[in-house]
Amino acid sequence: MRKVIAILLLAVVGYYILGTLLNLPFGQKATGVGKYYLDSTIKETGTVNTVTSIVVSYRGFDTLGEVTVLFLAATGLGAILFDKKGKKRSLQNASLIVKTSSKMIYPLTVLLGAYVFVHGHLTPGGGFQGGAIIATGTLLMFMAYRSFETNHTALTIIESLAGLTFVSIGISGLIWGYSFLQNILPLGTPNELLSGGIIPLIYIAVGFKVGAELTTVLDTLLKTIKG
Amino acid sequence: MSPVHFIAIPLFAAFLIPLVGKVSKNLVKLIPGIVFLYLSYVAITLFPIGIHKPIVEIIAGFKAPFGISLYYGPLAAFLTTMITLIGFVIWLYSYKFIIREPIEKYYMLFMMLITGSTGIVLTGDVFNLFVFLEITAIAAYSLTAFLRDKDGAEAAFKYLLIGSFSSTFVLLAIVLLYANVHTLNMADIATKISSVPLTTRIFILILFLMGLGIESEMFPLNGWAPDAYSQAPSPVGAVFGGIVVKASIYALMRLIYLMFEFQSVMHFLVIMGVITMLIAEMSAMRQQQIKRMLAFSSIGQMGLVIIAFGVGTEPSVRAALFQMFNHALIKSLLFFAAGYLVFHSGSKKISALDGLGHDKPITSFFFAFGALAIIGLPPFSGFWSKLYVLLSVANSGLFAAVALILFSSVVEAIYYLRVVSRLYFNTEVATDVRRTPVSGLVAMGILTLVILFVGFYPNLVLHWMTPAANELLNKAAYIKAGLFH
Amino acid sequence: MIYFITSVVLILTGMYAVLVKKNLIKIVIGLSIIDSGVHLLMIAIGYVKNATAPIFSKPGLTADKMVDPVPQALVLTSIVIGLAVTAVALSLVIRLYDHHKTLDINKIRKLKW
Amino acid sequence: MDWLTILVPFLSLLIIIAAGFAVYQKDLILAIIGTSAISVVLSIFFYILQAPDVALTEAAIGVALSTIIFVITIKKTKRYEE
Repeated sequence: MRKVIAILLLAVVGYYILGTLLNLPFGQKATGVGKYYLDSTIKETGTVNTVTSIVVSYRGFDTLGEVTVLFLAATGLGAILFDKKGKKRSLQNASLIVKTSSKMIYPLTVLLGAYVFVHGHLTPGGGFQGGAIIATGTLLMFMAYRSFETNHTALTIIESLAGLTFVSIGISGLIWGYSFLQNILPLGTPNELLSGGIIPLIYIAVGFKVGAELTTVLDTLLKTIKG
Repeated sequence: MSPVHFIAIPLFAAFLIPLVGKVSKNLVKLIPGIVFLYLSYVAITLFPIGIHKPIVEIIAGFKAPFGISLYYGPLAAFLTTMITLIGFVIWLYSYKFIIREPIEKYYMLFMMLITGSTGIVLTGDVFNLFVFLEITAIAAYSLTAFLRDKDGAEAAFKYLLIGSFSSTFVLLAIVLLYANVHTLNMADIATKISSVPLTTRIFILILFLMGLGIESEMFPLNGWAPDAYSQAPSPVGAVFGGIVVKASIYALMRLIYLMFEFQSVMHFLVIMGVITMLIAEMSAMRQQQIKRMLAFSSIGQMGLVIIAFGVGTEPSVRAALFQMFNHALIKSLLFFAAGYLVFHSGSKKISALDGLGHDKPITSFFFAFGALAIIGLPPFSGFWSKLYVLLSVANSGLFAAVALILFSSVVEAIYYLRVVSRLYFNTEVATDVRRTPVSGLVAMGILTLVILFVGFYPNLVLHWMTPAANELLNKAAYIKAGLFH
Repeated sequence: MIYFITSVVLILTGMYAVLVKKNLIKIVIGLSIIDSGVHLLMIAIGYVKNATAPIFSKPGLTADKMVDPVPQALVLTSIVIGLAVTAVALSLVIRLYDHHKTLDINKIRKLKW
Repeated sequence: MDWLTILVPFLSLLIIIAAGFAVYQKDLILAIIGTSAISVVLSIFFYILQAPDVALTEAAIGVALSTIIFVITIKKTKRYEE
């Protein structure tokens, strides 16, 4: 009964979504704001990756919100799963091969993550992707070594400082007499590492923050006692 | 001074709290207070400016519609001031009420919830609105489960499920809007929306109605509310009723008035409002738990607000805003008082409140005061807003709605007075040696004074609400200010 | 066009899972499938035929021949939000399991609807 | 791009099958592998649709992290849906 109702409901929803979509032209040229961004990204932000320039510069406020959402998830998870007792992860020790290879891969993963977020304005990728890669590397270590511990104080401090840096970069724009999150640095030559004004700075802060947050999330989840 | 402080400063505080938490837990508790004092300074400075001429704050230096801009007009001025005031009172109340670990996480979530809801009110960009809605929602889910008990987790999961559906609908609506008009700035969308085919427009409107209707407790999408309100810690119940719901109904009304001003939508809103109100008030009547009763009463009041918005004339919108303001204040007071009444009686049941009025006279007085105010007895502020809503609805000739509002007011009066009479006229049962902390009493006292003040000088507040109502109704002025500043 | 249909099918499958399935984790899986569908839809809306990615990585690329970057930026934000919601949802699932020792929605008293 | 005309419908079919599998599979770990497969195919789609940034994000977050979080949760709770 429940299934039938659900299917009927979904059929109606699907019909209308599809009907609306079929009215849309597919594969047409970018118009509106999209076209504007493509035309002026290099001139206005000095960034060759248009997606990055939108994410960090034109719609930088969204990214601040996005960072907040992740921070919120880490905080909420900590609040919901808060438990004074559970301190150890309940994973078995891995085999020697896994251990050794994890040890070798881990620094490389961190390096890759750092590369991705430092080059966010030049190549695909950026703070979120880089941070996620770093967290994945840390997870590998969690799985390989039962005793591998992250330094919680350090993680908290990284998380906080990176967040504060982001907001402070924003406020510094205000202090300089421009607007919130406005670029106050020279744009540099496009396609070079030191270009794009505050974009690399923001992405580095985001990278650190996301890496630390996701690691905290994984650590909190792993340390919860089995129910 | 710029309106971006309303968003940036609480966020800054949220990022700062874990650092401070490493040093001292007591310092953590003070930070939100400092933030709210600063925000009220910002609000006082900006309010007189924003009420006359909207301030459009450009983020990152890119003009609308290319960058994200904040729109601080009379309506936003009014709502941010309200959020600041209520946030401050909630902090004061939480100061001694929240004693469960992890305290700093509570305040971080609370600060981000404030960030999210002021963001919803201020932003002039639909996708940014979505981001802030999500911030508010995730903070709300986590706060609902903050006590980590059985019912809290259940309520939070239910809320999360419904909330996720709501955000999917909002996101779909935004995507379809973008696909049709290729812009995300609200003022810009409003200028281009007429080129969109009518069926698409209606579908987008339905998606928005479903998405934001969930958050603003519209029937039949409000199943999350009673559970979330009653299982969350009491100050969080006040946050929901006073801040979150108000911000999301603002978002819904802003979008409807800006983009979809069809006559049929307005009728639909009135009908939905009436149904919401009637069902909620009838359910409130049957509740055994005091906080569930307050939650249903809150839904009922939102129904009243939706009716007034749906009528869509200048006096009715003004009355709706006035009702929102009063409801935020009074419902917070009721949740505060109920929090301590539950704490003292040791049970969530209404029947456990017998005779508490003699044992805990001050808290009970505040509850009774709030109850009388929300029913709408003459000297209190609730009376004026209900009167204005009734007058404006009657002026539009919707006499059936007037009758139903009056009927539900009677229902409301019955169940509130039932609780009050239990407090005072039942024989004394048990006494609780624990005392209500001073900070809690001060918080309730401040709210009481404001309610009394508004009750005696309603015109003072209404005077400020006229430009706010006009802003919502005058689409052309919004577009002009939002796009060509 | 096929992208639109695929994404709608994904969204509907996810919604079906959320509405019908009784297992808490299955419901969260449904939520994440809905998200995937919406993301595919967004990217498909921004697609331009025979265009390149919106990165001026080498000379000779022109803005005319690029896909719309805005939906991509929005999806980036949306993916992260989806992850956050999933994480919070799963932590709630763990809490619920902790209290009830079951993932069946029917056995958890108030969650029925 | 001729091979795309064959590849895209094939991938679409794959993603829908994966979604159905994720919904119907009683063993939750296998269901998670289904969602993971959705993310992989989605990532390829994003690449085909000229969105490398999004493809990278989906690969890092959808394929890796999201899956891991699900798996940890299943480990902490129960593996089979009854």
